[in-house]
Amino acid sequence: MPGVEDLYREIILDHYRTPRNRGELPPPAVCTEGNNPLCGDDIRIFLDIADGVVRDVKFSGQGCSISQSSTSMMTVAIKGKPVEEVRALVRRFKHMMTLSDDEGAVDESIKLGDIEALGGVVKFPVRIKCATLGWNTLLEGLNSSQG
Amino acid sequence: MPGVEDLYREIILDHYRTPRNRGELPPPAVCTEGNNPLCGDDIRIFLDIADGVVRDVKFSGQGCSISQSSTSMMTVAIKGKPVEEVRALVRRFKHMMTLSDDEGAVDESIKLGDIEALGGVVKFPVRIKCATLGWNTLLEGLNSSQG
Amino acid sequence: MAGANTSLDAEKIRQDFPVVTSSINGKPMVYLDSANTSQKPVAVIDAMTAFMREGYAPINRSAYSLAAEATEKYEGARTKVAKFINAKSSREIVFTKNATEALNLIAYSWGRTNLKRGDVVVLTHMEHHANIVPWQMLQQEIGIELRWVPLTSDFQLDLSSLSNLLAGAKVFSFTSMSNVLGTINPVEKLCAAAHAVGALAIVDACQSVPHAPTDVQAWGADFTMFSSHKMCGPSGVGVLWGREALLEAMPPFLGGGNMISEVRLDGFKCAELPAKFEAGTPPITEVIGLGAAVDYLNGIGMANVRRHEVEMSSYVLENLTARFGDEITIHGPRNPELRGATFSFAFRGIHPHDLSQILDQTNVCVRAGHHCAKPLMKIIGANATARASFYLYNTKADADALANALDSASDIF
Amino acid sequence: MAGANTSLDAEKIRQDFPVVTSSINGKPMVYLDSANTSQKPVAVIDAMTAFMREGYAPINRSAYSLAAEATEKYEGARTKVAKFINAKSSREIVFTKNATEALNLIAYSWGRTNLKRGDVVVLTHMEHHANIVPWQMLQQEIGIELRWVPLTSDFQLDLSSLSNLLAGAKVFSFTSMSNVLGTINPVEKLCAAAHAVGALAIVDACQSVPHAPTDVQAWGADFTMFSSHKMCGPSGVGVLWGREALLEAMPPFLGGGNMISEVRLDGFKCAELPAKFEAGTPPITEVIGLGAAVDYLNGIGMANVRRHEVEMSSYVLENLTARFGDEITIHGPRNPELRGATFSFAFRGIHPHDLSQILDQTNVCVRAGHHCAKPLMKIIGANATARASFYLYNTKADADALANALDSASDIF
Ligand SMILES: Cc1ncc(COP(=O)(O)O)c(C=O)c1O
Ligand SMILES: Cc1ncc(COP(=O)(O)O)c(C=O)c1O
Repeated sequence: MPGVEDLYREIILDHYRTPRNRGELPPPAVCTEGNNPLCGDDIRIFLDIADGVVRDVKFSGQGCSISQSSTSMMTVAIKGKPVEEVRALVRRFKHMMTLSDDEGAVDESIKLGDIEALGGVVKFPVRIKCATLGWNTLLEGLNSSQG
Repeated sequence: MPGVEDLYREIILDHYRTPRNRGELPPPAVCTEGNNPLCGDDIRIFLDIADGVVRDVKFSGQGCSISQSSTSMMTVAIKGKPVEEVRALVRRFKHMMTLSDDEGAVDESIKLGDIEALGGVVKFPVRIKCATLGWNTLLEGLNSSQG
Repeated sequence: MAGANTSLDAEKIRQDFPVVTSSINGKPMVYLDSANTSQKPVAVIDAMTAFMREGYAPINRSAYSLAAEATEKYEGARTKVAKFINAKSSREIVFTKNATEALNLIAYSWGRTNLKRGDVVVLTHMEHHANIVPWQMLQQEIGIELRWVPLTSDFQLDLSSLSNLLAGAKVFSFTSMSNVLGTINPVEKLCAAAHAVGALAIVDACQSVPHAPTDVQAWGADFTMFSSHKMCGPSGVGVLWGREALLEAMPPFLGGGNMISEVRLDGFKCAELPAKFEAGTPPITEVIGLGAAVDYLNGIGMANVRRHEVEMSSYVLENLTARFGDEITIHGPRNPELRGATFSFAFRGIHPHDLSQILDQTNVCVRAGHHCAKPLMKIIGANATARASFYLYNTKADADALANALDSASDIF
Repeated sequence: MAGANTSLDAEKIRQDFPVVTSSINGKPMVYLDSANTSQKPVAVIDAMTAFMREGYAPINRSAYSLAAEATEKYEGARTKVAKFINAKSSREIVFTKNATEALNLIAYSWGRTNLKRGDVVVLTHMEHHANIVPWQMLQQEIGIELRWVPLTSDFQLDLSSLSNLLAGAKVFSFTSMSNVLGTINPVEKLCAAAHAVGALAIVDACQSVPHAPTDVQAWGADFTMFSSHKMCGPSGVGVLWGREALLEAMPPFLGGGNMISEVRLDGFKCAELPAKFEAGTPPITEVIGLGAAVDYLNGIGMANVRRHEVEMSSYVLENLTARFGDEITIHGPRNPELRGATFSFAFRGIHPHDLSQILDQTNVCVRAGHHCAKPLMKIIGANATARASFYLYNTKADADALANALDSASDIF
């Protein structure tokens, strides 16, 4: 049995205790809602996209340390980035979570930075859904704001 | 495991090979149909009842040695008997088959005669439905011809 | 420790449950998720294994001895279950795959036949999804109206407006015990209230049959259901009980083998009860395992099980409150006589998922989430709770282990 | 004896099945009822026992390791089953309680949504009640029309008028192999014929998945289903496979826990596949047992199983005919390549029930009755037949025992 220290790295707890980009954005920002049917967690991602760039992002909702910190780190990583780069990052992240990727090749060279700390989640398969909740919701938001 | 000799007594095989009262009766005789959903056997009992007496009875249909011989012996036993006596006999028979009896007390003094040979069926629970098929169908016939 | 002054010897009973006495990484297992699914005693596992090694055969359809004996064991289990809940006859016992199927069977078969647009079905705010979604499906399909009995602030059903809610209702379907709050409902009284307005009384007994004596006739219920896997039996089998006249009048639910007396190209005729509702090959080994579970529970005595759990409740409530005071919020009644030994709680602001993960470090198994009762969660104002549930094999040592593990959770958060 | 020149070593395989090698009253068991339900190898029994003794826990809902590991085992079995039949993805695999539930699920969920009065569903004369009654229930309810593909005199489907029968049809649902006649149907061809008229192709694969390699994609089928208990797995679990797009578009069947993503007082939202169709606590131990059965069968190789059964069929057909000539009537194809090793027969005018009873004296287990195919029985002109069905653990010695027992049956009648 892997120890919780693999899960609750300091950087993760830091983002949990002090979430970045927490809040909401008014319309026309796109709001997408996601939830984890297993634990009842829910999350809302607010995206302000213009000219193919994520100009601003915020999140709200309730969740465990993993889903909250993962989302917090995600917002830091994507803010100001071109949508295509964001998509590549999502693929890279889901690849780290060893989830199959139907939507394109993974660019292993993309740096995850702090997000790397979430790698330990893989040893706790039940928590993978927590870690990916924000990312999947982001993906939905990207799709709907492009369609 | 009980041996088949408990099941296939000579008198039973005799009624199977040479069934008594096999055939049909024209209306106004009452015809009742019964079947054993487990093995696909079916049976028809024809009853000519007048003044509370079973004046004639015949049976037709397909079935195994147990259902055929049991029905054959039954017809012999009830022909010419008052309906009330017939009902008591049915109760006595079903009691021998250790089936619960909801419809009145069993008169243990009633003689079963040849029918006693069917007592061995009890050791083969799956065959009880074969042995009682004709009797249950008779009971339905009695009920429907009484109103 | 437990044992001496409790109603049953939980220390001894534990020894019957291999998972309960197991350890991981040298630390003993503390299984506190029995409201979800219970562990299995050796007697049940052995009954299933013996059947599969020595007597496995089809039931009902074949004349050879192996099959005849399997049939007797299967039907013998039905008789045991009937007696266990004091059903009038074993014809009233239908084996399903779980309690959820039983509730759907009622909604599909009785519901579609007897309910029409605008008809009222009354539920409560503390129902499990299994007693909500089948009715919402009927609502979508035929437009029935759903009404909800609310809760009081002390986690009881608020019966003050029950007669208004029930006015004109066709069905009152409620749980005998909440799987989240632990609240035990006054089943007899609720059945009587349903009958007073001519409504059917359906009791979801999933959380009470495993934990206390059950008498469906004394309840005056019309239907009840429960799952083998919560009462020391195997997974894969549930029980529907219904009054014979009701089951008799209902159309079949699933069609296929075993539930027919005749099939022609132009139509079919149903078999008699209970076969009518048991289409296809049933969970043969599992039903026999459930029979062994009933024997096991009878050997201990359901009244003793209940008494043990009242004692466990007292201990848990006192202990957690004494130790953590306001840091712990228990969502449920305080009086051990009014509740089962199932405790949902919030602790020091730690998310239940994280809590459960950390408790797991010392093998303390508690469930975290919505417990398949999302409407109730919303009403008690939580997205999720942690839940520790105790059964006949749990001791005060388990309660202590829970408290110790909780205390150390703050080391991380 | 068997072994040397057969495709698999049945003598060795027998040793894996405790019931098959058991004896009663000193006489060896001759289990010839596997078309009804198969025996279980030690590997399956042990997998279930080990899980119940060491790892039993709820799946999907809890974060603690015991539950996470149980979930992995359960989902692992799903992946195994998906590969076993070459499904595109394990999301297409739904665990039901048996094949019958799977057929009802299709009729209720897909049928009620997509069929209306007058729509045509085509079946065949050789269907099991499980593939008849659910459609007859829809016929009663919404007035669909049922059409039937008849048989040729050599027990094949008569496809001469298939295009007429299929004209305008919405569904063609047929068995891959008759459980009475042993006839193997040309599944790919029938699926293509269904698709040519835009009808859904539903394959009842209960009798073929246990006995031969299965490739649902090569079949080109839309739905298929089979039961664990006929393929060396435990009772209490069946499998529905459906093309993802179809399952995706269907409304749920049973409502309750696990199949939802959201429940509010005013309605619910479904979970994703396959959870959407798995309401309530599933047969956890049994699914894990099925996974072990798939491993077991893969270890032997389904092509080898098929080859063994072709060899058994040759032997049985030659032997019985040589020995009994006109005294035995076998209802089914004569060509071992066109059939499975399941033989329904009439013998010397002895009623099948009596025959089965007498064979039982030497532990020869054959089924007697209508085999849940009453319309077919009527068509072949029998109320009942005796049926001997062979599986991977049966040897030529079993076939000889059958012949010997038959011969002595006339001593009584
Ligand atoms: C061809 C066929 N279809 C369906 C079934 C039904 O399977 P089950 O009883 O496991 O639901 C069977 C077996 O009885 C069968 O042989
Ligand atoms: C109160 C209640 N009702 C219904 C159910 C559903 O039982 P199952 O999942 O065995 O169908 C449960 C258990 O999950 C429950 O606790």
